[in-house]
Amino acid sequence: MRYVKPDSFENAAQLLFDSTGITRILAGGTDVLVQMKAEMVEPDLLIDLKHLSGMREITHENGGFRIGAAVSGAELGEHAGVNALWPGVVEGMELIGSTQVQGRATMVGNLCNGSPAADSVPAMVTAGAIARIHGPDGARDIPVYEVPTGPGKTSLARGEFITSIYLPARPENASDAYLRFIPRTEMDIAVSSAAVSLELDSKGICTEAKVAIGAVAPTVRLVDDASAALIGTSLDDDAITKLVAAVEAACSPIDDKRGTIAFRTKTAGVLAKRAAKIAYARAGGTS
Amino acid sequence: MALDTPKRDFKIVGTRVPRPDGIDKVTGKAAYGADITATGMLHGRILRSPHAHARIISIDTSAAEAAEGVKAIVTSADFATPDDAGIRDIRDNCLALDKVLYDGHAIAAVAATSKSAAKAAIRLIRVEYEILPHVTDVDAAMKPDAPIVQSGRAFESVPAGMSQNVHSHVEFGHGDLDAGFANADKIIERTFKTAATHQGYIEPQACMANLGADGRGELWCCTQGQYMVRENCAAILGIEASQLRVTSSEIGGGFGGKTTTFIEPVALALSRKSGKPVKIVMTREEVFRATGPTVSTSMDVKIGMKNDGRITAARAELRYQGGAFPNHTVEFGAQAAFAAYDLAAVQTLGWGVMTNRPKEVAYRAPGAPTAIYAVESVVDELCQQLNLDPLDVRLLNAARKGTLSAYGPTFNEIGLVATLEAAKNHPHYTAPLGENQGRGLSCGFWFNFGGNTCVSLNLNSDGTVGVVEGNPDIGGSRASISMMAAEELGIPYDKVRTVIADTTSLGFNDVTDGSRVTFAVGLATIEAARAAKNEMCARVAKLWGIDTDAVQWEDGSVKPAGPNAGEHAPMSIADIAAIADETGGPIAGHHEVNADGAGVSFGVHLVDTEVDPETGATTVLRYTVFQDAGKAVHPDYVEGQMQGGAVQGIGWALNEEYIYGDDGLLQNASLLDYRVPVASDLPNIETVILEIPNPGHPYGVRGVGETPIVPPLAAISNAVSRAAGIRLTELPMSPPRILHAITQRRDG
Amino acid sequence: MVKVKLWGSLRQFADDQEWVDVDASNFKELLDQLSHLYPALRPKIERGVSLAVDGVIYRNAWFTQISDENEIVLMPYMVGG
Amino acid sequence: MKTNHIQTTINGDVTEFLCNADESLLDVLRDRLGMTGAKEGCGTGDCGACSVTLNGRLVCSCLVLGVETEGAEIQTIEGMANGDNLHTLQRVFLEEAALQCGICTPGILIAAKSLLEKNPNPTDTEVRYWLAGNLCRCTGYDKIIKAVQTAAAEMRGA
Repeated sequence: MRYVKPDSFENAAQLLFDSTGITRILAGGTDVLVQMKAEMVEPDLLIDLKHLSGMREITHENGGFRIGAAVSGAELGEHAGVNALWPGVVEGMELIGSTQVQGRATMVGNLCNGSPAADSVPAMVTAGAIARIHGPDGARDIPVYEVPTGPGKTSLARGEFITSIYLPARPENASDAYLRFIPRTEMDIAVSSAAVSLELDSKGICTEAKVAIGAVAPTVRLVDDASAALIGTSLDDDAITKLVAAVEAACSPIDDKRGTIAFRTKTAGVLAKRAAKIAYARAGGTS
Repeated sequence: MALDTPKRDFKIVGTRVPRPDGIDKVTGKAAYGADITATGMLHGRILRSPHAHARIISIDTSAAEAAEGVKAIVTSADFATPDDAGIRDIRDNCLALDKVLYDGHAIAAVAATSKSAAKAAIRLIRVEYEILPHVTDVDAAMKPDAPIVQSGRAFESVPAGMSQNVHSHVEFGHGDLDAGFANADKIIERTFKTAATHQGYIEPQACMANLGADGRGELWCCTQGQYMVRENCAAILGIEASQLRVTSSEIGGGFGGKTTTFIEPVALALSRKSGKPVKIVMTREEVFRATGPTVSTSMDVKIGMKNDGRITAARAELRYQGGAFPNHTVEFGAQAAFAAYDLAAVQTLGWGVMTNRPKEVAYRAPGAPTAIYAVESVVDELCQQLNLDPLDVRLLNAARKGTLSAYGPTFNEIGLVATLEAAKNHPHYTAPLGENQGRGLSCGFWFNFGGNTCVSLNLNSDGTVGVVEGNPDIGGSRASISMMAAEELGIPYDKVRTVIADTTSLGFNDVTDGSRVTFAVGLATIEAARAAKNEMCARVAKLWGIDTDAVQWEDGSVKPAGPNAGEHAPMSIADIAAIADETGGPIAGHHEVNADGAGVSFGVHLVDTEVDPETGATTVLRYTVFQDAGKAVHPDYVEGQMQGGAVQGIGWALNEEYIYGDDGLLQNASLLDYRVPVASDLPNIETVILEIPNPGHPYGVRGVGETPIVPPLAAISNAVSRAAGIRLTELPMSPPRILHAITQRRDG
Repeated sequence: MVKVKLWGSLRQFADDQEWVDVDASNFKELLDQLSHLYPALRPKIERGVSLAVDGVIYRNAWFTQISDENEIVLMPYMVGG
Repeated sequence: MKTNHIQTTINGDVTEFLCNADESLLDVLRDRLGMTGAKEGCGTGDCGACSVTLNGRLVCSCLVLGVETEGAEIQTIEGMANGDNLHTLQRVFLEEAALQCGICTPGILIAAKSLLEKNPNPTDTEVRYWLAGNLCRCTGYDKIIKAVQTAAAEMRGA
């Protein structure tokens, strides 16, 4: 295996494009190194981009934040601005692994690993986060929602990699929340998860809502029917019942060692309900 | 052996002194199994079966042998044939004979100049398999048409006509069951299942072997018993025990899992073949696939009770699978199941079963936690249905002195009633509970034993003392042994240093297991100290020109026994040590014994849980352990055993399990998906030590390590069942299982 | 003569007796006599058994004294974890 | 495989080593530098026994490559005591018997030190969650949590 630290995004793209063997980008390394240890993957080339400009920075941009691809969970969690604007995104990221893993793991690594259970992805999706992609043809922006295409698969083309995530501005009276279910209190992979992002009017009526669920389908899933259930309501019991039904209907999970179809479906609904209530309270709503 | 004085005042025993190995362990200097290296050493790695059950048609090692850096390859053909059937099984588990019996079964091993070369070479070994049908579930394995794991292994107690996977059968009990059940006001009969769990020690097995062509060798390894390793390895390698010196490293947890050998014979064979030292360190995946697990079980329990809570009859049938080889674990489950009860009519049947899973290894009170889980669950349900207080019912039926135990003998003095009363009087028992919360309790029991033990105690010329013992220190035993030596000699604790001998430096010692070390090694240490004291008395008597009877030992000094002995200034150990050369040479004491009289041990656990009715998640809110520990030599480490055992049991109850797919392969061979409790899962574990002296030990010491893992399974299950409003009968009580039960209850 | 109690699954090898009379004054003699009187017990005895004397469990200890004053119960060989 | 030359600072000492690209920092510490205080319990970041700090951040050294540590500042258990003066956490762990077998202890000490540097006055719950990635199978964590709190109180007082 070769380890390379390119001196620019352009060179990194070229290196990636030219590589003939198995290539991996080293972000936090908390997935790649585990896969190497388990002999699931043996890269011929490992490209480390952490040192490149902007990769480890969080910058204010148009009322939102641009988060470099190598910003660790711990660094994100310490950033007051992102915490205030998108607390659900931060809590999704911070749920990944242990304190030790937080010192290394990144949102972009979590996203590109392509796990249906990735904790940072649902809240990025409900936040409308945008991934900036560099490749042989320069940079382009796409919604985070469009990055994962299946377990372990992304829409990135040959030679492409993500350099940052943009979390947009949001109005007053808006917030988000993320919850996942795990058997223990820490250290597990999500069995099911839900992120909810809400915007409220001055009376506490939901004017905009996004609901995403994780670990219950091959990729994170945005549930439009769930959004519709919430919009125009102050999250009354009827709205919550509809939300839960919409979420359950949107689940198509698998039975595996971590959970059953029935359990994943049921808890996804419960988590969406609870996350919606947290997001609503964070947005200033009183029910 | 009588207790010296029932209420003896101790000076050192019972205090909380710092452990002698402490500084090395908080500074990273302590050398564990994988920390040991040798110049010129090779790295060994083991090829393991990807199949649950297959015949090995051929093994082609030619490509691996030709690979860069490869110095030796071994298979089962490199092993000898031990006389002992148990050791032959260990051998066949170390490297498969003609069949692989489970996913992860070792087949061949490589020694190479680097870890990566060894890893690469492993992949070049070509094994041709004939895949055989497999079975991993205990009930399925007992069916007459089940795939046969090994044939011809059944003990004589197994009735004819059963599956050949059934290797053993036991029955215990007494009294008229039919009459007892006929006399009951309420009978509950239920079937329980428990998953296999792993000891989960944080340190994977590791060893470094150096064996010459002349059969002389050295082995360093992390083990619960260096003598056991020597005997197994010598037999498997076909060398003499005297030629193999085994040194135990510091050990990073065992809990029973390091009471056998997995990699040591392989490393020795590789070393012999390559002529170089060979180190093998297991990966965590190997630890899960090929070492350890305890039994998985299927159990039926039926108990009859009068309306006042008196049990009239009790019956249990236990089916334990212990992997691909015979074992005796079900015998202990069957004996322990009803040990806490005074029963007029009781019967326990046990069946030991082979499956295509790794060879079962002892795990803390082997066999007892699962059987007692089933029994204590049914008792709790009877209490619920008859509206009786579960502690009162246990007290009403508690075994006590004179009780004919369910496993045969009549109990002598035992501490169960005192332990139950301590629980009843504790504020935890009456603390209020909230919504979705439940309180559970369970009794626990373990036999304890003593075993073969040698201790040598040497007086140094400056009056300090060295103690040499032969049991790896897994949780602070060097401290407790030094404390007992210092207590007996009347010298300060820090004047004693206890070390653990290699196999050539001291006579045979049984493995560190069965809660035996503080009891048996302590006993031998006290006796060795007494021998040294006798010698010191004799020397001083000679010096003073009086009879040995005319001197006495008091507070670390030899003094005249009375006015008739004459006027002599007392001589301290240091005084006597200083003139040892002149008075006859070095002074030492030693003691060798196969200790008995360990005394059975009871505990009671009390736990509050809260169950989330929407997700099935369980939170352990409060936990209290009550246990009769005999004299607690070092209370910190007694509490530590009680807390650690309780938490292992909590893991067993809630989340830990071996998960096999239909393909017979283990699906969760990692600490990510084999879920041991983490710090944030738990409350503080409160402990109440009852010190009821064990008459079989000079200081009243009783083993404490095994019993604490027994009650948590039922205590948690009873608490969860009460919180969830429905009886759970399968472990682990993972959230999907609990939510499923709650949903079923709601749907009627 | 001492009376020794056999656990349930051993009784089939001793004419279905729960209590067996044996002429023995210690553990070793007891094992020898049991093997002699009931050869079908021998395999289990050879694999290892314990002996409870008045409730105290002995794992090996051939010279443990026993008499008709004692309660003597045969038990499986103890192991631990 | 090409060997890489790396220069780091470990426990304040400039340290150079050679390593292959696929070697973890844990492998480098243990096999190349003879610093065996960090333990390998899993190699996959699930047990925390290999905890060190990398540029002030708590990490599992099994999830860091040796080649990534060029120019980095690393702290390991070997650097925790100052000569023969134990760190408060080390001393209190001994005084309060917060270890049994001791294999998890170096990782837990490093993690606890990292916690107290960030949060000198944590709640029990905060200590438990911070240490959730450090598995201990012997103690049930009780005495570990209490020892961290005792040390924290002492360090706040000092």
